[in-house]
Amino acid sequence: MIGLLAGVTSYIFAGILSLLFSRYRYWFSLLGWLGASSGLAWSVILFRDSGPVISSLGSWGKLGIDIKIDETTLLFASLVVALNLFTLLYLRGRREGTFYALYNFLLTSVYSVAFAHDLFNLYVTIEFMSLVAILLIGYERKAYQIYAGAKYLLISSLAMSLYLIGLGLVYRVGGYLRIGELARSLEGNTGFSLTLGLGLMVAGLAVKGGIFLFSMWLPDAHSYSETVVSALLSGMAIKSGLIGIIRLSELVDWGQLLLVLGAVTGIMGALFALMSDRPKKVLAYSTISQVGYILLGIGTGTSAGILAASLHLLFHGLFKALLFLSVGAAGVGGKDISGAEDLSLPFTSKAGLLVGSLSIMAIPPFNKYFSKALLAEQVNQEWVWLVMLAMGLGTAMYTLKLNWALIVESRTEEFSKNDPSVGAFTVAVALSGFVAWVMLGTTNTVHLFALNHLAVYISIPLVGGLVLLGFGKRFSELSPPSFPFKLDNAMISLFFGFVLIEIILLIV
Amino acid sequence: MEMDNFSFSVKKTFTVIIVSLFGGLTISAVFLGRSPDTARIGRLYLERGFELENISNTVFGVYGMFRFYDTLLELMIFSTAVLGITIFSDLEPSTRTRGEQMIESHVVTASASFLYPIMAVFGLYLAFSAHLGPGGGFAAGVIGGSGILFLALSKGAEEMGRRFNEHTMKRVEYIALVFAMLAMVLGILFPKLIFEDLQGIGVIIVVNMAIGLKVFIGTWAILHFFVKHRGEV
Amino acid sequence: MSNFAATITIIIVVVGAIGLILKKNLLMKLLSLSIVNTATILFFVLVVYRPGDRAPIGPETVSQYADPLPQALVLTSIVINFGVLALSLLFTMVLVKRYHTLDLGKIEKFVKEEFEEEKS
Amino acid sequence: MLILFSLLLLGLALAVLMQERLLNAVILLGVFSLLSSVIYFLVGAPDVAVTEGAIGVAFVTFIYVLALSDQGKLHVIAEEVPPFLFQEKGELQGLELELLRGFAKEVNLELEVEFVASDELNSLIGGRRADVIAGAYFPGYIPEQDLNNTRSFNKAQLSRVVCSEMEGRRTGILPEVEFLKSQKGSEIDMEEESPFKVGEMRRITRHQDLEQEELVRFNSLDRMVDAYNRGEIGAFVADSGRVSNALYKINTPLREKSQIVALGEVEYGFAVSSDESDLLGDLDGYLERLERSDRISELLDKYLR
Repeated sequence: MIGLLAGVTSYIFAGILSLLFSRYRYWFSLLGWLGASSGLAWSVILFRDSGPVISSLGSWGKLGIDIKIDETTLLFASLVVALNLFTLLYLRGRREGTFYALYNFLLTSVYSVAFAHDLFNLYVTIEFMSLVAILLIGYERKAYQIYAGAKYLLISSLAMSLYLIGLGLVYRVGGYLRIGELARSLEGNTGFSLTLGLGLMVAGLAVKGGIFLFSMWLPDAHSYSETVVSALLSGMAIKSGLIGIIRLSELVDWGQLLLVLGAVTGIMGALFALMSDRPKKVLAYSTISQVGYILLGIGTGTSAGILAASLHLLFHGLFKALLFLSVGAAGVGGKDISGAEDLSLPFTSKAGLLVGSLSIMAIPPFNKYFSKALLAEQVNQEWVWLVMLAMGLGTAMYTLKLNWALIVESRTEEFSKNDPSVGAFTVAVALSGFVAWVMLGTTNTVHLFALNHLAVYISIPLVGGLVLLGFGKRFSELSPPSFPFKLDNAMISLFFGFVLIEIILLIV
Repeated sequence: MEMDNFSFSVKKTFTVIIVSLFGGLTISAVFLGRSPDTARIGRLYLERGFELENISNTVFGVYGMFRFYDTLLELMIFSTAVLGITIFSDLEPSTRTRGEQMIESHVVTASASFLYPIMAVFGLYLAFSAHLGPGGGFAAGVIGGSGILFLALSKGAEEMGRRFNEHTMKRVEYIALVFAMLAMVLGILFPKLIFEDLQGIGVIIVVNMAIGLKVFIGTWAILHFFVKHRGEV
Repeated sequence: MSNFAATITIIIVVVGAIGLILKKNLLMKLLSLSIVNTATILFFVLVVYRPGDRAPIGPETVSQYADPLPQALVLTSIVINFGVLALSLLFTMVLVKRYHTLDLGKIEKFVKEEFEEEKS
Repeated sequence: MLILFSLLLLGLALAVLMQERLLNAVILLGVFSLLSSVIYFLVGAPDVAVTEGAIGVAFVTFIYVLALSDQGKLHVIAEEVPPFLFQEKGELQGLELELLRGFAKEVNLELEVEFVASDELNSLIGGRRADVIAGAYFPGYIPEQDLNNTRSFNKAQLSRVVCSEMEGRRTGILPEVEFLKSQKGSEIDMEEESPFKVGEMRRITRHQDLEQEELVRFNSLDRMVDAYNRGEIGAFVADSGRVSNALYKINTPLREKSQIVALGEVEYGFAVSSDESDLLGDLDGYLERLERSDRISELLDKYLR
């Protein structure tokens, strides 16, 4: 309880104060970070002492709002705090008081999503997140940003209406909103009303969470907005939808649903990323692709699978934000990489890109290796293995394509253009793998470092590179279709996705 | 023309089919689901709510006490919307010439200047009595803020801008928000002390007033923006 | 009976959603969204309503009263929807100021052109 | 009772979506919210009813209405071309102004004229920015499919102004005329005296002349005349309305050396955005009535002769 309150109040105060006294905006934000990280530290200590905790806000017992502290909460909250620190360093006092206010409000909402364990509280926090995100997307007032923001606004509002309808149905059957109580009340209930209600809620969360068919707003919004905002949105804001899905999975056994969704999301995202030729677009599609892994993790249904998903959630946030910031610090986010000889990047950006790419390709001992290997252990269906292999291959291909253009072909700028915050972030991301190693303990990691594992994970990028050498020209001629990403079609595909969800839930 | 080869009629049919499927599924869920009359949180709220002597409106008890955290986040959402509006408020107003007065009719002017104090009083009443009957800080703020619109109708937008200095209003608004937030923190940390030992009532009224004030100013800011940029769409 | 009323609100949601997708005018889209949101909120209250429920005000026997929880939640979502509406109207205004049209197809075309122009 | 109200609500939702005019739709949406507020009262939710009433009915409707509040106007955008539509001493004047003013009065709209450069016309029509394009407009000039042209109210000569001393220099051209040049293949032989149909455009007969020359495009008449005065171009092509306008601005010695050659026939009319078919019908009907009552020739006499 203290952990949540410390974070939320310090972020809100930081936001309001930076509006009122905009001269000290940067210091208020630093104080906000300090408050949130002490809140996180408090929660970590609590978790170490007594394991997962569920407590009611305001000690109202059954009547209040529940919050939960478990691995997912802590990993996500640490992502928020980490990204807060590095984006703050990256900003270094640039931007106005209003920007810092919105920035802190975004952090407030995402931080409180981490703790939410009540279906309606989840709705409110996620809506809060998306409203702030929309303002941040359109902050520079470029017309394409405004359009991307408006698209996100309309689709997400529609989606949250679906969530609310689903919530109504679930509440009527279950009678509670607190997830713990509701899970007990719904035990053994497999009625149609419940299935459909939960399906509606998942559809609503999927729109926020970057799942293919649902989140067609994502590529535009994440690639058109300014760099810090892209990093924050891709890194942590879309994760709040996924946190929602993790929480919902306490209520019901999803069966194959999330696996199917994860497979489709992962493969389609990678395919579109491969076809794109602007770094920020590639990274935005890559976010969709990486969400696939998280869904696969949740879809396994085991607690270790959910831990793997949460770990991936953290690591993806870190390396994706690093990639966005590296590209953005060099100012090449919107450039076409087919003419990369004309671009020039500072050394820190190249190092950041390299570390981020090694992470995203899951090369040991970089961070994603641990979450992916942990996930692979939990998967026991062969087709999921194949899907993961294909996703790994796709990831390796678009990453190598990006790296070839931005690291090898481009020029290196003189020393003065280096961005120290990107450098620091690079080091942190590089080290986060070792943190995971320590955290997971020796029993797991000995197993993970078996020779056959290593061979698989190192050979995937090699094969990807070879395929790229062979067919690279073919891919660069393609470009992702703009058709499914238009506002109307994105909304149709949302409903289509919902009907698909229901069919999978009812039949499989 | 940009529809690729997906013509509009195909899109129309597809949309109608897909959305109707969604509707059909949901409707059948409405009919197939059973609502258990026992073991609902709602009953607990009613029982516990009626135990509290000061609060006869249980709905207020739910959003004003038990789930005040949600209400605070809701307030933050409203603040965000207002902040968004104020960020964009320096958009240049329309280049075309328009009449200064929105409506010149004397009847409207007279009735507006008559209605405005009534709405203000009604808003205050709602803020004071939310724990007893329907109302609450939020509706109160919006009604008071709409009263401002009537003031604008009767006195003109210029006068409205002069009477409510933007800078001061912003400060008051955020101070009210900070106040509501402090109340939340206190309410969550020491609920028994505030709501039961201190009889809660004073705190509740003050919190409602703070929310009402915040929403009132937010409403004013939004209306001011839209009056300034009226006819833009 | 409340089931029938809830059904009708779902039909309204469907109608609004179809309007939201098929209307080309951005402002008509916003109006459709308002319809969807209002109907959703109404659904949330109606789906737990039992005929004869009274307003949960005033201490008497518990069983006669309507469930206060959905009502309290709905208050929150009304405000959220209002925030969404204000922001979307604001964004529409900015787009109209820039492109002088409410037609979404045209806006999408202009946006794409402008983006390509700026980034090349 | 509940079901009755719900059905009414459904009907209102359909009615909102079927409205053509946005303002009506907004007001119906307010009624929709009001009705849902009544339903909240019926099902024992007065708190929600009050909030919905305050926000949904009052506030939201206010905002929409404010955003839309200039719906009762007829926005005309035009290039400033005397004597068709121009500004003198801060007052609007011209032939088209009288036409449009009469029309606006008839359909009960307030007339609002905005002068823009001719190359901006395209981007401003449609949506709610502008309803009508005017200002010595050739029907069909803007090659957008979503523009509808009204019937014409006058026909005119397309002429070339040539300075006899500057043979061989390039020819200035306006975007309007450039459009006509691109209409090759559909030319009408002037020898064959087909009956003159209103609303139909006569093409340039000898547009091949234009094909062979080196053309320079100017976005405004003033700039073209300046270039002519400075000798950068040796000739220019424009419609007779603009030519007579240009003759005032050509330097006196140059004017005496200039001669006017007729090239073909064009017509003047208005254009209306294609999503406003009602407006097109009204405007066409109005022009037709004027023509029948000979009012139009009075106006032409007053302004053009």
